[in-house]
Amino acid sequence: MLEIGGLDAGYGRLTVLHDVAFRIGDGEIVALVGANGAGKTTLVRALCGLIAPTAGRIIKDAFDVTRVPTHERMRTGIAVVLENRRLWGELTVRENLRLAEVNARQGGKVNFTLADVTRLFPIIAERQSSAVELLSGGEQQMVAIARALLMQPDLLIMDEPSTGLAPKIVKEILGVIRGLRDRGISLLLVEQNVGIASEIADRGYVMALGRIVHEIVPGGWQSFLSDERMVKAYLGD
Amino acid sequence: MRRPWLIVLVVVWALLPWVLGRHHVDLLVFAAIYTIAGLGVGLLLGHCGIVTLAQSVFYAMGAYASAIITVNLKLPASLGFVVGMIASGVIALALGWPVLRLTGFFLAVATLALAMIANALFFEWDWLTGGTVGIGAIPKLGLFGFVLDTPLTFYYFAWVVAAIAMLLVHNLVAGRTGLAMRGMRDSLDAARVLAIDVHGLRVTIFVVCAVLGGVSGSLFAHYTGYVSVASFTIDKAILFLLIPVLGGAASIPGVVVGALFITFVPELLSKLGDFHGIVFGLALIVVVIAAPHGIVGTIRQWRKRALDESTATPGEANK
Amino acid sequence: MTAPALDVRGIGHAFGGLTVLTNVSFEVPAGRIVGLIGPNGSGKSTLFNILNGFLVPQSGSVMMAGNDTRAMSVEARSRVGMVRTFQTPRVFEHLSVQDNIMVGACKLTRSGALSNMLSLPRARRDLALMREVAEAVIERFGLQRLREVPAAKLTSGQRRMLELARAYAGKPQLLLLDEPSSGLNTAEVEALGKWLQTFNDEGMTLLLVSHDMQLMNIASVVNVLYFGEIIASGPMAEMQRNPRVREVYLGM
Amino acid sequence: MFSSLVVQAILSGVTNGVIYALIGMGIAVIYKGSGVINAAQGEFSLIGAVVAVFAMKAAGFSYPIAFIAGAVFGILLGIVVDVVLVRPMVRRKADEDAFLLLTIGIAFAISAGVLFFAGRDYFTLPSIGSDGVAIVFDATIRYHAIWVIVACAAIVAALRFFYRKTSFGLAMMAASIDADGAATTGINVAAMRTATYGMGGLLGALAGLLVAPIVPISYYMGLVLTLKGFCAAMIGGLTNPMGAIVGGIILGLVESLAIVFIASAYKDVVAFSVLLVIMILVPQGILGRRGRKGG
Amino acid sequence: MARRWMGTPARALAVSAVCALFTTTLFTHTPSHAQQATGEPIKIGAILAITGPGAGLGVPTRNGVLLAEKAVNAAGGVRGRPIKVIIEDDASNPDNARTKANALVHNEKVVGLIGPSQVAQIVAAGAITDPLKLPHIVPAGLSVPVERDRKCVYHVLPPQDLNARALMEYAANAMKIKRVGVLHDSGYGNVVMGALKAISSSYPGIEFVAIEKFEIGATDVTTQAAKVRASNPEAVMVIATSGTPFRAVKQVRIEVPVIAAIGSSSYEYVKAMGESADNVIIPEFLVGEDPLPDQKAFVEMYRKEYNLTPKNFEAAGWDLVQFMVAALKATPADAKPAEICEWLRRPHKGVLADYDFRDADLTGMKLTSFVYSKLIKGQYTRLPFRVSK
Repeated sequence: MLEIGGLDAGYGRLTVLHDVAFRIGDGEIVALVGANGAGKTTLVRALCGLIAPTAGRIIKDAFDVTRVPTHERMRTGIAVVLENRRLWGELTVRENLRLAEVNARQGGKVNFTLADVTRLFPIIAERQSSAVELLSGGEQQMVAIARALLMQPDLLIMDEPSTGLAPKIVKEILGVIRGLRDRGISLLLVEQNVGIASEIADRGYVMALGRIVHEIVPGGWQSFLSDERMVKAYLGD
Repeated sequence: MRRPWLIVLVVVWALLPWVLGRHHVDLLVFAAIYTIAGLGVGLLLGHCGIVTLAQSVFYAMGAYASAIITVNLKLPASLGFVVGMIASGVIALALGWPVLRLTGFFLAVATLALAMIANALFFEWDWLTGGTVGIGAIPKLGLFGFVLDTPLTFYYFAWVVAAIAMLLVHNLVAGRTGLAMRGMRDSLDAARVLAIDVHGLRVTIFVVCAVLGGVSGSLFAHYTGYVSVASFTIDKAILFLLIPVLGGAASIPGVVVGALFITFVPELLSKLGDFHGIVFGLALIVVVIAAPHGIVGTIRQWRKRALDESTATPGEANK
Repeated sequence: MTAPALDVRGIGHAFGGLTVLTNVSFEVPAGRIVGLIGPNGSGKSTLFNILNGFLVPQSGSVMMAGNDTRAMSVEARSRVGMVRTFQTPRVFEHLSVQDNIMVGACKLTRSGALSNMLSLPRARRDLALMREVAEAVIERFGLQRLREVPAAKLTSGQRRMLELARAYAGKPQLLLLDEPSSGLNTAEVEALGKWLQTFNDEGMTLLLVSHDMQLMNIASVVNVLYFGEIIASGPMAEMQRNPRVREVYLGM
Repeated sequence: MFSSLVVQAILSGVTNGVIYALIGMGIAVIYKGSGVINAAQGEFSLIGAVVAVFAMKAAGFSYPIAFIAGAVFGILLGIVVDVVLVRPMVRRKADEDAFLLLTIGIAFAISAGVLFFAGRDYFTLPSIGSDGVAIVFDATIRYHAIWVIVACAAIVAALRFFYRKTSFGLAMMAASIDADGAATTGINVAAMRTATYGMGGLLGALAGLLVAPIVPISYYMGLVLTLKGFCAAMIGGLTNPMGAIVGGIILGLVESLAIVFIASAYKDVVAFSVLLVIMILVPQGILGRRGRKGG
Repeated sequence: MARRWMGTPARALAVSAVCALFTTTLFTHTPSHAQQATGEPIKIGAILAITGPGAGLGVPTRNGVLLAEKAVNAAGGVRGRPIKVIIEDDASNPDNARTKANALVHNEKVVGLIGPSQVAQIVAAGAITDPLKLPHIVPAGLSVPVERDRKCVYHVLPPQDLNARALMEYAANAMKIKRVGVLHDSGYGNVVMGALKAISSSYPGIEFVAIEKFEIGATDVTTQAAKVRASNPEAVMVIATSGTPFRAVKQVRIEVPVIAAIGSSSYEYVKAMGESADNVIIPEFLVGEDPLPDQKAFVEMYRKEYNLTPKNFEAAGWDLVQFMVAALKATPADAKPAEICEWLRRPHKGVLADYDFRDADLTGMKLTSFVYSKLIKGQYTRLPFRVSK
């Protein structure tokens, strides 16, 4: 699905990511965990093409997208829910979603309709003509996920979907995310909160200071969480 | 290291009017007058990040103060300078206090609105300003019994005044206030957190800029001997802004270069007739796009880059 | 009994319809290190902006050493000793490290624009004092090698250090630190903790917002902010055992 | 007699206000779409009018075709300004002031270009409808001015429809509200900014085309138009192109009522003072929206 | 030095070619080669507002100047040497006028100066020429007291009080009315208005029932015009250098006669007035469509050169050069500037009017020189009325 190798990226002269490499298989849910400032968001931005990597390659389905501009890269089947959601607050829910519909990938194997996303998040139907900025954080997160799904991705990247949300909402959202696998969507979940990540991810990578420092194999979450030394390196406890 | 340069510069400056024709001396006098007004605009733009289009107002106030004091009231010229400076400063304080709460575009447009209002009033209050007819027969400046009645003598006087203004601005920039200004320009919030009274500082510099404009206007009035609204239009405000932009806002030599540019280049281009406006507009565009730090700033950058590349350790040189 | 360096009483704030803080109250006793933790988006930044005066709270009050700060501007608060740092360090990009620190020392001097222009003895004295202070700070923070480097060229860790050094140059009584350890590596965080400890030993009061549990250990009291409310407060060790904190913040 | 004077002031104020509004809308559209105050908006109008005049006089086209030619030229001008001049500035992350200076340079160059290529004449276009005036309570308004008001209302409606109902317009809005969000939703953000400038150019040219029958256009008039347009946009709220209508009409009325009740020579003083007061007291304008900060 | 990018005939051709673009018929001119002057040219400086807001005055003047230069050279120049008018543009800016005057006087060493076109610019340039007693003639009227102190700056258009009187003469003696409304701009209009007020005691029968001012560059003055209309005047005087007030007068249906000052007499403004130009009465000097006998030759020559009808400023440009040349011819080749200047201080017969430069107002024009015209369908028609002494 996605294969990243030797990726260096940053802002201006400041290199944040150093030689990052990992892969996501078809139908996998992979978590990327790390402390604040570890470079997770920078990695997400590089994957989307919002910043240009200075070295390395990003391969999507055997197709090199390293230099493909963001708006076109999204049509190769990648979709993303960025940190802080990045919705258009002045526009209505319906308008936010409509823009995804008209710019969506054509001819991919995934096919989400408006009815589908409304079934996942009934709130969308209820609030469809109110401006997004009037919605609560949790509702906005749902609209953001719906918008990403309407791009018809087979790989969904989510940057800190639990940020600032009440646990109840987080659970609800996680439930939906888990179900996406059945629709043929692979998932890269970027999380600061290992607990959440461990709940739904098959595998994981731990990031620190811009490097992948540890890989968590399938079924390895428990042993990672119980390894005092590991958690200490991460939580600093 | 700087001294030999300075001596060469002073010698060249002293000899220049003897070599050049009268016309060019005349332009150099204007360059001096514009340098003084431009220094103020440069202070605001280069060190505070404020675009002002109101300098023509204070330039006009200096000029009118000198004209009214010497012609209508028959008082000594030195009083005209003082009144011009005080009037400019006081008005700048009164207007700057509310207006300088704005930032960016909005501040620039607000200063433009001030300039438009002032221009309308200069026309309207013709009992004071003479309106279109203006005020003529402004006496030549006398200095210790020596009358500055030729471009040559005025050249020396105006540039000495300009040099004093440059020295004062240099001191200001090099001192505590300068540091605070540049800090404020780079990050308003951080400056506030460090107890820099951002608004007070902006108003202060606005006043300094206005006083420089006033001095410049007084010099202009005495040099040309005649003032009218035609000299204080919005074009003048734009011209004063272009001086630091073209030369390099944050550098004092940059302002001088800008003033020389603005007096000599249109003069050279005027041979092109109506075409010169196009060339001038394009020149401005090119400077803004390609040399964002002005002529002097860009040259400095090149020099610095060259220096960096020759001295820096590998890995630090490339930007 | 002296008044606390900072006494936060019932702060509430909303942006448009979105409530960010509801009835937040806590104290920062003089001479102590107090921590503030909470998940992203829990309102820490808003609270910080209210404390130092960037935002006016819609309800509640902030008392600083017993004085109401309602009428005090950011600058005024800084003048009486409250300095903060920013989540992303705000250094003066075009100024050298030394000049940055000198700007921090501006508040120790008074000379105005006029005396600067005329280069009066007073202005020269002020500049010399600022330079002296900056020199001492540079030495103390080990920034000698970077003295002439423009801040724009610093790494994020160096920027953090510079911001801290700059704040320190103004000899603040109360320092608010917003995520001072983010972007630092483990060794640097350790060093930072030691710095802060020494500052505290010298009598400086600190309010520390951080995700870094290691750094949080220097705080005598930690307040946990969750959805605009303080849900727990006490020593860090206690907080780590607190089930509610474990659930909402540590995610276990 | 006096009441008819007030009616005349109102009619004149509305006519002028609509003209200011047209320019202001262009300024607001570009500001909203790219965060740049376009000091050359009045020059866009100048170009639109002059191209139409020359299409009629020199090339012999009919009025409607000349009108369309002027409008198309406006779009092209806007696009060229973005692609050639704005893009390199965006790439080097120039600050607000640099953009303002850039557009001042553009204004200079266009004005001088019109002078050089078209001369210093006053250019007029035929009126829509007849050349006559309608009489309202003994006051007058030109039939063309009524058409301008109608056209302005139509443009507002069209803009509203375009920005809220068409995918393209929505995408332009989206790109300006949140560029990253737009890019990750498959929207080409740079192209949207170019389209925004094209739209600004179109609105500018339309303003020129509609104004030229009322006010003869000459090469130096761009600055005046820009200033008044900016005031209109600013009063109405820069981030809301529709606000420019309200702002423009308020400005026009303030001006003409100042003539009746204060003194005609103080018209500009009053108008710009109102602008200053609004900028200081209501920085987001009357119909503007306050950006949410912090959080 | 190839500083002039075009020779004079070529330049005239270029001008006519540009004009032809607007008048659609292309006119080709073949210069005559008879007794062309040769040798080192005698340089005369000219500063005119070729660009900027004053260009409406400067450009027609330039055409007259160029025509005169050509005619003088075709007729053998001055003592067999051609004259060369070095035209500089002050961009309607007094600071530029000053530096250009310095350049012409001190670098080019011109023998005399023509222009600039506007008040502030004239005063600024006069400050250079007057101390040197350099002959200096300007295509404008005296309007600033300081000009009176300058002894070598002559004017070929009426001083503002004469313009004001010409307006009042028509109202008082041709129309015999009492109530006059005025619509004027804050620049030129304000100056003439000041003169109108100053001389109004000479016309006790006339009352200004409304005086409305508008700023230069205003695009709409209908409200001011409505205020004038509301005062029920019997005639309206419009004093401005733009077409805008005339359009406003038409729009608010002021049906009483409009009398305009000479400043708005150029075809450029008439074009900007559009249909509202109809029936406007202007006290002026040259009605190209129906010239006085003494003006016929000039009008024909001008038409032949440019295929356009000349107005006052074209004729003023012509007269300026002719007077300067007459002075050069009448004084010895090595005459000092002051001598030439002194020679000029005498009566002159010009195309525009008769002058007497000995007069205190430095023009010596009389009210009797004015002709009155009326615009009918964009054409000037000479009215029978003239002021009789």
